[in-house]
Amino acid sequence: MKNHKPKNAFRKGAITTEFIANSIAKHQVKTSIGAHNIFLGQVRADEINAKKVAAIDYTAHEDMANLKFHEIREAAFLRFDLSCMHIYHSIGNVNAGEICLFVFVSSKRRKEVFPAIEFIVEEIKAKVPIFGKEIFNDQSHQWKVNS
Amino acid sequence: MKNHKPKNAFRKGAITTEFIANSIAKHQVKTSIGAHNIFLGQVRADEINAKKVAAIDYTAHEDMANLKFHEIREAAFLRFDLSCMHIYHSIGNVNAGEICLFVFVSSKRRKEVFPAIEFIVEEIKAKVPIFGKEIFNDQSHQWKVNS
Amino acid sequence: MMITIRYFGLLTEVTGCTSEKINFSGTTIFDVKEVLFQKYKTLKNKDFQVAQNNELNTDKTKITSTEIALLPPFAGG
Amino acid sequence: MMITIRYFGLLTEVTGCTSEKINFSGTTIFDVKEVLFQKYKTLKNKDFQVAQNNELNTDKTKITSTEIALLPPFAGG
Repeated sequence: MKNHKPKNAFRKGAITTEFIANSIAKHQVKTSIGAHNIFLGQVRADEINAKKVAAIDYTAHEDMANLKFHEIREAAFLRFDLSCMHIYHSIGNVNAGEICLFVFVSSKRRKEVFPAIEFIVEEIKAKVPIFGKEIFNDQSHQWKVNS
Repeated sequence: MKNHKPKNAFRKGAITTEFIANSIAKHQVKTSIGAHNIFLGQVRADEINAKKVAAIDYTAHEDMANLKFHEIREAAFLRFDLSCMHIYHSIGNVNAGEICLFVFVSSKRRKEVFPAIEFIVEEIKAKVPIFGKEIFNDQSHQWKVNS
Repeated sequence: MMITIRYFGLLTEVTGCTSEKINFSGTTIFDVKEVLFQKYKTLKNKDFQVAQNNELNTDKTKITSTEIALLPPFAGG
Repeated sequence: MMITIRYFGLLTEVTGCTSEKINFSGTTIFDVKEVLFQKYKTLKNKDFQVAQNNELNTDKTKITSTEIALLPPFAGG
């Protein structure tokens, strides 16, 4: 179902596997859907100068971020023949191994979902004002920059 | 974790959202993973000559299919820098709205997972001997052909 | 020699069985198909591939297995 | 006029705050940046973009909002 109302994409803390399972289950009544594609961003325990990332503390310019999420959603619906699209991003603390980004697209046909998911993820990385403080296991930190 | 032993990719009946959630959860201890991509095939209630598809009954040349799944997995590990890869396909009855294919790839970096998931799904469609009997709501049927 | 022919998908409706043993004296996949086309007149109109040892074969492929599979178009996913 | 400047991410460590009001008499984003560079000497070495009304601006953009946001490199996902 297309949803063109701006909404709040932020979820406090990690995105749980139960939340993801629930989102998938909700789409099983939509029997015109033939293909789903899901992207999950997971916090890596990167080692930087012998210190390990234990968590990322996410902050954002939330109003601007939600507007950008909305614009990305609209652009994706224009470019691709999608039945549904959902974007969720964590705000606050997410531990290494936990999920911080959940992008979910659905379409009648599989050919649409592959370019759509990549487009959305790349747009999020480039255009949404979200900031990540990488907290090391010794409680020191550095600021994450997307590559 | 690379797993180069052939295994049985078939699951009796629909793939449940609980099974998917569990698979994701198992990867949260692997803290070198930064990106997951999941493809789900869902049975569509297509209308054909005024009759609606109620379910697909999947059969397969199972030995050959598992060998082909194994070859696809090996080829994907060679082509893309993946941490993990899992493929599950239903055998037997799957109702409209239920999930019949679950492909799950994980990597340190997102750039690897997008082409990998598309490659694997297209290879499955083209090379794995699986057959689908589309059962209509009046119990008549026709044989599905991939497009 | 006796070889087992396995049928899948819609081909099971053409032959009325999922497998059968036939007495076979040829050497290639082409020869097997000729035998089966004799037995099942409508099989010739069906789109299918032939596999042995879990690999697809061409008409010229030599028979090396005692089990041959007839595979209609794939429909996975 | 009084405008509110919001800081995000590592910029909050440069300024020691997440937002502040400043008395501002210029007209463009460039003018705002000049004021802030005067106040925070190390800000000039930082990589950031400026937004107002939830859109990114260039140095030449006229100030039309009473709230300006300084955004360091994005790290979503």
